[in-house]
This record gives sequence, C-alpha cells and structure tokens, in this order.
Amino acid sequence: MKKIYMDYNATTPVRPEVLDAILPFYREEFGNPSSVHWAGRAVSGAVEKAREQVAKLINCSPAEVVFTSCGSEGDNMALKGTVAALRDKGNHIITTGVEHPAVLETCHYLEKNGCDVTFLTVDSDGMVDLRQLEDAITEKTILISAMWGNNETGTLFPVEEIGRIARKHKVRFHTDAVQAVGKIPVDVQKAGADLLVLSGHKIGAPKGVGAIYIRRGTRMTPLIHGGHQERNRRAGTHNVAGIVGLGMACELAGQNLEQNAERMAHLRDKLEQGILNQIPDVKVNGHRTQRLPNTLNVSFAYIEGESLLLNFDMKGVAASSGSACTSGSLEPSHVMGAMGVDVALAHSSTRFSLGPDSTEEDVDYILEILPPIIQRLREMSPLYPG
Amino acid sequence: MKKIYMDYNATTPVRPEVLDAILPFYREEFGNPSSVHWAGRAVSGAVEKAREQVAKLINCSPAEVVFTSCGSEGDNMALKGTVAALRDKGNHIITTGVEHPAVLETCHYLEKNGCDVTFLTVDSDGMVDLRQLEDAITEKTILISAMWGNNETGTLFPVEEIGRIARKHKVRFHTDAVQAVGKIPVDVQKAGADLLVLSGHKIGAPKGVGAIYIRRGTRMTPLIHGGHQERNRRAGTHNVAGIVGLGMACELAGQNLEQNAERMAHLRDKLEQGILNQIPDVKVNGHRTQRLPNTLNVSFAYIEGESLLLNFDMKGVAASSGSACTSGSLEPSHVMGAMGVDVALAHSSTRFSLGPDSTEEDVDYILEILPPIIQRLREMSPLYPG
Amino acid sequence: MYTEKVMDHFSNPRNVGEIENADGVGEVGNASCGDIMKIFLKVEDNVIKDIKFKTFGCGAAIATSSMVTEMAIGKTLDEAMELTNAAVAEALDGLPANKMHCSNLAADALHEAIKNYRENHS
Amino acid sequence: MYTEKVMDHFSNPRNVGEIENADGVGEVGNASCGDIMKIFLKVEDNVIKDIKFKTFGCGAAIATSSMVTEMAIGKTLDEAMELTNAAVAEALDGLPANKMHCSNLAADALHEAIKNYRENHS
Ligand SMILES: Cc1ncc(COP(=O)(O)O)c(C=O)c1O
Ligand SMILES: Cc1ncc(COP(=O)(O)O)c(C=O)c1O
Ligand code: FES
Ligand code: FES
Repeated sequence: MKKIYMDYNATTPVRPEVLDAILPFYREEFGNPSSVHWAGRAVSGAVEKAREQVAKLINCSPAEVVFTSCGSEGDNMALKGTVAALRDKGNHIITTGVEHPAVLETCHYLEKNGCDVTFLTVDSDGMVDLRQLEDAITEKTILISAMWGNNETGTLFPVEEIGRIARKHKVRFHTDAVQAVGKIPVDVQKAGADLLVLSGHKIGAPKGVGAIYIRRGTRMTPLIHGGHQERNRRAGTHNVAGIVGLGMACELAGQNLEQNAERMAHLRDKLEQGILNQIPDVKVNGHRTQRLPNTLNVSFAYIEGESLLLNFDMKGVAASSGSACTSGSLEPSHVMGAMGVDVALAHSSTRFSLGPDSTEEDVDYILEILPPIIQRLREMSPLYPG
Repeated sequence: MKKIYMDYNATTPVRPEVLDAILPFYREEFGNPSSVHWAGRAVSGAVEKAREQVAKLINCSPAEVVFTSCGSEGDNMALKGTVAALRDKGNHIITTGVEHPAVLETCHYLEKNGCDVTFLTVDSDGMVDLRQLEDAITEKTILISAMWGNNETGTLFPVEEIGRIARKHKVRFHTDAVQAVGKIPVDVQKAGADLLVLSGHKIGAPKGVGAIYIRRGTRMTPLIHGGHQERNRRAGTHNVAGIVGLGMACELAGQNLEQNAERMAHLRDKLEQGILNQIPDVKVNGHRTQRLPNTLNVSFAYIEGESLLLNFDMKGVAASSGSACTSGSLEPSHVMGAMGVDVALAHSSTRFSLGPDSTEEDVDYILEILPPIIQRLREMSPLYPG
Repeated sequence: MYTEKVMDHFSNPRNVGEIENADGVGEVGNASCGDIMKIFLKVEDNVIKDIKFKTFGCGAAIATSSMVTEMAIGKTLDEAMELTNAAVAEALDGLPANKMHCSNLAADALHEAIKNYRENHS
Repeated sequence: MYTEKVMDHFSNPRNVGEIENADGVGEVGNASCGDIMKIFLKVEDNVIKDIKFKTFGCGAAIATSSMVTEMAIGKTLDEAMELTNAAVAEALDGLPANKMHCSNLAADALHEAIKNYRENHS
C-alpha cells in the first residue's frame, strides 16, 4: 500500500545525511566527550562542531547553545530555570492559551508553587493581541513565554514585536520555536529572544535531542544538576550521536530553508484549495497568512477526528487530529478551545503537516481518497443534516 | 597504535546487537509512538517491548519503568520529584558523601531550597555505616538516597540492608544503580528500593537514554511536565532508537551477567596483582571484596593523575582519574576526600574499568607499559623521595 | 492499539443508518469526550427485529456501536436490557484502557432506545 | 584539548631534574588544584646559565614548566623576572580556558627561584 506521511509536525524521518553523520558515533567514536583520552577527544570535537551548526541556524554564538534531550525538557528548563533564578525579582509569568503542553503544564505546575501566570487569549485565528500582552506586564513580571509557530494550526506569533515589548519592559522573553526552526528563518537576535527552544526530531534529526538557546548573561538555574557538562547548565553524559545528528540537521535545514518553505507552501495551498473546492462544510483553522508553510488544519464538520484518521490510515495516509478521542484525554484540543472553535468542530479538526519530501502526488492522492471517506463518515454521523 | 579501552565506567561502546536493533528506527520506523497511524503504531510496540526488557533485568513490572534521557536526569527526578511530592511529610534527605554529582549537586541545590540533607560519612574503604544511617533518620526524613555501586572505586553499598532500614522507618529509598546494573545482579524487590536509576551508555546502549524505576504507588512530581508520555511521569517525545537500544542492552546484559562478571573480575584481579607486584608505593582505593567486578582504582604515589592519563593515552590506553586536574575543577575527587585519602594521593588516583570485551592481552599490555611511565613521571615529581 | 475485531467493526460497521418511523430511538452523549450515538429500533412481539445506529465518535465508539447492534438483534427487549458495556467490549476482544469509556455509549444508547420504545408503547 | 606545542613539551619535557648546590630554588604550590612545582637555578654574572624543574601536576603544568625553563635560560635575572604566565601560555600556542591557572605555576616558581637566589647572594 502507498504510504503518505503528512504528520511532520508530530515527528520527521531522520534524513539520510544525518544518519550518515551519526553512525560513526555508534561505532568507532564511542567515547565520552568529558574524557581526556583518545576515545573522548574525537567526540568532544564533534559535539562542539554540532554546537556551531545549531548556533549558525538561529544566529547566536555557540557558547549560548545548551543541548537537551527534547523540546519538552527545553521548555521546562526555560520556565522553571527562570523562576528559580529570578525569585528575588518577581513571580509573574505571561504566556498564551495556545502553547504546547510542555509550556502550559509547566505553568500550571508553577502556579501551584507560588507563581502567578497570565494566559493571554487568542482570536479566532489563534493570534495574540499585543496590547493585551503589554497591559499584562506588571512589576513582578519575570518572563514572557510565547511560541513562535503553533504546532496544531501553524499560526505564527509576531515574535519580533513580542521581543520588543519584552525588552522595553526589561522582561525576559522565551519562545518555544520547536515548530518554527528549520521551516522558516529563525533569528534570535531579530526576535530579541533571551531563551529559545528547539527539538531535533522535528527537523530530520533523531528523537531525544534538542537545544535551548540561552542568551549570554541570562541567569538560569539548571533543571538537571550534576556534572560539569554544558558549562554547568545541563548535567548528564552527552547524547553524542543525537547531538551530531542535530547539528547536521540544522546545517541541512539552513541550506534549503527558502526553497523548502516555498515548495511546502505551494503543496499545502494546493491541498487546502482542493479540500475547500471538493468538500462542503469545511473550516480552516489558524491564520491564513501568518502561518507555517507546511501546516494545514481543517475541521470536517460532523466527523470525529480519530475515526477520520483511522480511515486515512487504512489508505496509508498518516495525519493527526485535535480530537480528545485521539489522545484518550477528556478534552479536545486546548488550541481549538482557545480559538473559540465549537466543541464538535474541535473534535473534527485534522492536521496535515508536510515536509521537504512531500510531493504533488501525495497531495493528489489525498484529494482523491478524501471525498468518499468524508461522505461515508458523514452518513454515519448523527450530527449530519444530510 | 594498539587501542585499549579501560574506561567502561565512563561510557561503553554500543554493542553490535544493540546497533542492529536500533537502526530500523532511524530508517523505516520513524514514527512518533504517540501517533495513532501506521507510522506511530510499530514504534509504540517497540517502546513497550523495551520497557519489558528493562523491567526483566531489574525484576519489576513494565509499568514501573519510566524512560529518561540519562542517569543524571533520573537522579534529579528521584530527588526533586520526591521532595515536591512529599513536601507535606517532611524535608529531610539522607545521602552519602560519595554519591555521583547528579545526586550530590542536586542535594546541594535542595539544601538551598529548604531541605535538610545529611551526608553520611564513609570509612577508608568507601563503605557506609548502617548504624549511622539509622541514627540519622528523623520524623522529617522523606528519602534515603544511596548508590548501589560507586563509579570511582566500585565499592558496593549493602543496598538490601539499607532497603530494610528504609522500610522499617517507612522512608522512601532511592538507589543510583547506574554503575551496578548490567555488571552484577540488580533486583529492586530484594533491594527494597522504591526508586532506582540506570543509564544506557554504561551498558552498551547509546548515550542519551536511561530509565528510572518507580515502585507502584510511589507519589512523584515530574521533572519534565508536558504531554502524556510515560503515563504523565515524563513528558517529551520518546527517544525511540535509544529506548529500543536500552531494551536490547538490558536483555544482553541479563543473558551473560554471571559469566561477564566472573571474566571481568578475573582480569581486574590480574591487573591489580600485576600492579602491586611490579610497582612500589601503590594504594588500592575502595573495598577489596564488596566491589564491582570490573573496577580497579589505584593511587600511584607522587604522580598526578592527568599526566599519567596523558601518558597512557600516548600508548593507546584509555583510563580515568580522580585528579582535579583532569576535570579542571578545583578539588580532587570528592570520593577520595570522603574516604580520607590524602590530597596528593587523591590527585594520583587512577581508575581502570573493564568491560565484557576486555582481554588478557589488554591487561598484559598495560602491565608492560606501566612501569616505565610511572618511573619517568616519578623522576619528574618534586614529591618523589627517589 | 485496537484489536482485529475492533478494526473489522470499525471499517465495516454493521447496521449503520436510520430506521424511518422507528419504534424506539435512543440518543446518548459521552460526557467525557463529547461524542454522540443514536440507536433506532424496530420491535415486534417484544423482540428486536431491526436496529440501526449513527455515531459521532472515535474508532472504539463506532466499533462498539456496530457490535451492540449485532448483539441486540433478535433478542427480546428484556434480554437486550441486560447487555452490558463490558459484554460489548469483551465481544470485541477488549479495548485499550483509555478507550473503555467509549463502550459506555453503545449499551447506554441501546437501553435508552428500549426505554423510549416502552414509553411510546405503554 | 591541548595544542601540539603543549603535547610536545609534555611528552619531551626540557630541563627536567634537579641542580645540586643550586644557586636559587623556588617552590610553589597551586592553591586551586594542589599541584607543586620546583625550579632550580645556576646563575653566573646575573645570567641564568642552567635551569631545571620538577613538577607534580597536569599536562599543562608540566608543559608550562618545560617551556618556562627554555624561555628563561640565557636570560638575565631582570629579564627573567619579566616573564609572565601569559607569555608562557602564549609560547605554547595557548591553553584551554580551564587550564590557564596551571600556567601560574611556572612563572611563579621561576620568580621565586630568582628571589631565593637574590636573598642568598645579597
Ligand atoms: C553512579 C553514577 N550515577 C549517575 C551517573 C550519570 O549518568 P549519565 O551520564 O547517564 O547522566 C553516572 C555516570 O556518569 C554514574 O556513574
Ligand atoms: C510547539 C512544540 N513545543 C514543544 C514540543 C515538545 O518537543 P519534544 O517532543 O521534543 O519534547 C513540541 C512537539 O511535540 C511542539 O510542537
Ligand atoms: S468516543 Fe470519544 S474517545 Fe471514544
Ligand atoms: S596544575 Fe592542576 S590543573 Fe593544571
């Protein structure tokens, strides 16, 4: 059966060049980069090279890059590390209602532990209101945490303006750029970010490696205490293969950033138009222009997301859904909720996320199989007016 | 040049069977185990299989195994997760002066944040005193954290008796078993441990993956909040390849545990005897019987550790040292310090740690090159009486 | 994650649709996930002669809907009232732990439909 | 981590040893890491004619010891007093950041030896 992967926002295949770069570190170069002998030396050079590759992609200096085990660790470190380090300055955090759970759940945890958290609302496109942000800042505000690109809808926040507001009020700015890095240009200087989190497996590196940018001079308490790795900012033996892979993936992403973005946007737009032209009662979720080039989120009214995904799956198409039924949780997507999408449509929301290897044929195939599936499921739905 | 690796306590090469098990997850099986479609399904099965493999090696149920990114993360989670969860019960932790920095530094951090920590002393063999342990327990004690096997000296703590004392006083017991797992039988039931940490790269799995055993019913606050992975105990997309590798490494370790331990002990003893027979003014550090089968720590009086390591390195031998000079830190090994080894001898301490692939020839080669190196360095030393 | 039986009933659901002028109709919503199921009955001599369903819900919800209609057809109303959620889940060779709540939909909707029939015909 | 120059001086250290009946001896300990260095001088007409060292310390400590002896030999005492730690490190093409403190040993021991000579001969 044809297999079409349209779930690059969930994770990506490891790029062949990345695998080639990694393999020696599973074979001859197995040392611990902290060791002084031959086995350690080759490896510590490779870790530092990867640090430069990551730094180049986001335009910072290598010493400002700290390797982590995933985006979630990075977000936890950004938030908890700031709260612990700036306890004397204040206890107020501003974030948004559409952040990834790695930020939201951490904020809920911090709320239970003495922090005040303001969750900014978003409009029906998932966009924040900068005035609301600025008004929320108080003397106690120590951190603004606002994501660069939304994982469900692709909506892009105006990070440069958020960064400007943060600087104006001397508040630290963290941005979860897990979905933005590698898909669009990400420049920590332009964004005025003090902290920025990325994750390898979203950009063709292996799962289980990520990085956090920590602007020089930013006081942070480590999340993982212990050895002297990463200049005392993150203990634990380096995931050398993963780090080397992350470096290579960043280099590759940087080389083809614009072309890949254009190609993906073209295919995404074709998919979007094709769906809107063929199928009635479809709602596109997310901002129509300020959006990641690879992401399309649509609600097919009257149909529940998981049952749609399973039908896709039977035809070899991998996508994802904001339905509660998919996750086994009790509530459908908090992102749809924050955007004011009604519960049934939130259950119906379906995300197609493309990657650099997506093709016209992939899109054509989806547009071919989609209408009968939708028709069949709607006929099974008690909500469908017929 | 001959290359002899005698630093298995620092890290180990990935076993070929482990690499074979991993590779498919960098190629066709790249899905996110949290996804419902084909790309996720194969992968989630593999993660669950690995969980069973880990559980079997340490004799627990798979649901009690949580995957982490390294031993350091596990130790941080054990300590911080306990302190946060048992805040209402007390704030006193008992640990020992010879723990790994992942435990010690975390304890120092917790001390600054309202915890009382008792650091038990050890004797000149690096052994704890159980009476001192029991006497240290108060009404406020929530955790005993005592390592299974020491990374520098190999000294083995009497974990079963520590577990018994912990249970008797209804105190939670965490053991850092990073160095013990895979080298000697580790059974969480026998040890009476509530928490146990292990790390993949010490047993032939890749760097950047580990696990923590959390006994059923043990209240823990996550270190990494976010998604629903690992039953809400550790957020972050799974390091699938690493986890599969960890599972395979645990299975392999379990198959050959006794034979490997015997082989390594035989070679280690030969090395120890050879050194003691050939070289005067040598002190063995650590317990002579209660010791990991693969670890030999010796101080070559009058010689500083890093200069010895560099000389080994020039002959292709990889070992490690407790000298401050090796790490660029200010103090020589805290383990040597806790054992009352004098500062100059602590600087001289050198660790040879063997692995399942170590051979008689490796040992013979070291015994051959060692005397002239020692002689040369001693003649350069202002401490050497001649 | 789903058993073969679940996937069979999900991909070829039995008895999908509505019955015009049904003798009994039951509709339930799943409070925990917002899903909805509707069951239509044709009853003769206290025996379920025909049954159809419509479901807005996950794979498990659709499969349990299909299964419950197969299990109910031909049964007397009293027998059908004794069909439990657990029995439906079991007939599907089990459901994932986090999907057990979905099976509630099916038996509940059936029971509602029978109650509705009894109200209409008492 | 070390430059080629460092490794060269470490593996083939120049002027290792003691000078019997030295004109000046300097010994310093490195407070931060416990390492020790001893320098022995033979002085004629205020010029360093011979110099030897003994060092208990890391690779950087040994290499800087060796380098400082090479740099000092043939210099007048005044010239030698102006040798700085930085100059020694630079002559080795640099040291890793966390090893800069080791270079303190070398110049300090040299200066101590010269002071010791001056005390003995004033
Ligand atoms: C006893 C002990 N605990 C913890 C660790 C930390 O493990 P990792 O390097 O995987 O973070 C190590 C290894 O360095 C160790 O030897
Ligand atoms: C926006 C965003 N932040 C954080 C994460 C967490 O990254 P990871 O899965 O590497 O922990 C993800 C991915 O799921 C994401 O999309
Ligand atoms: S019906 Fe919603 S999760 Fe199954
Ligand atoms: S002399 Fe001790 S670190 Fe160099």
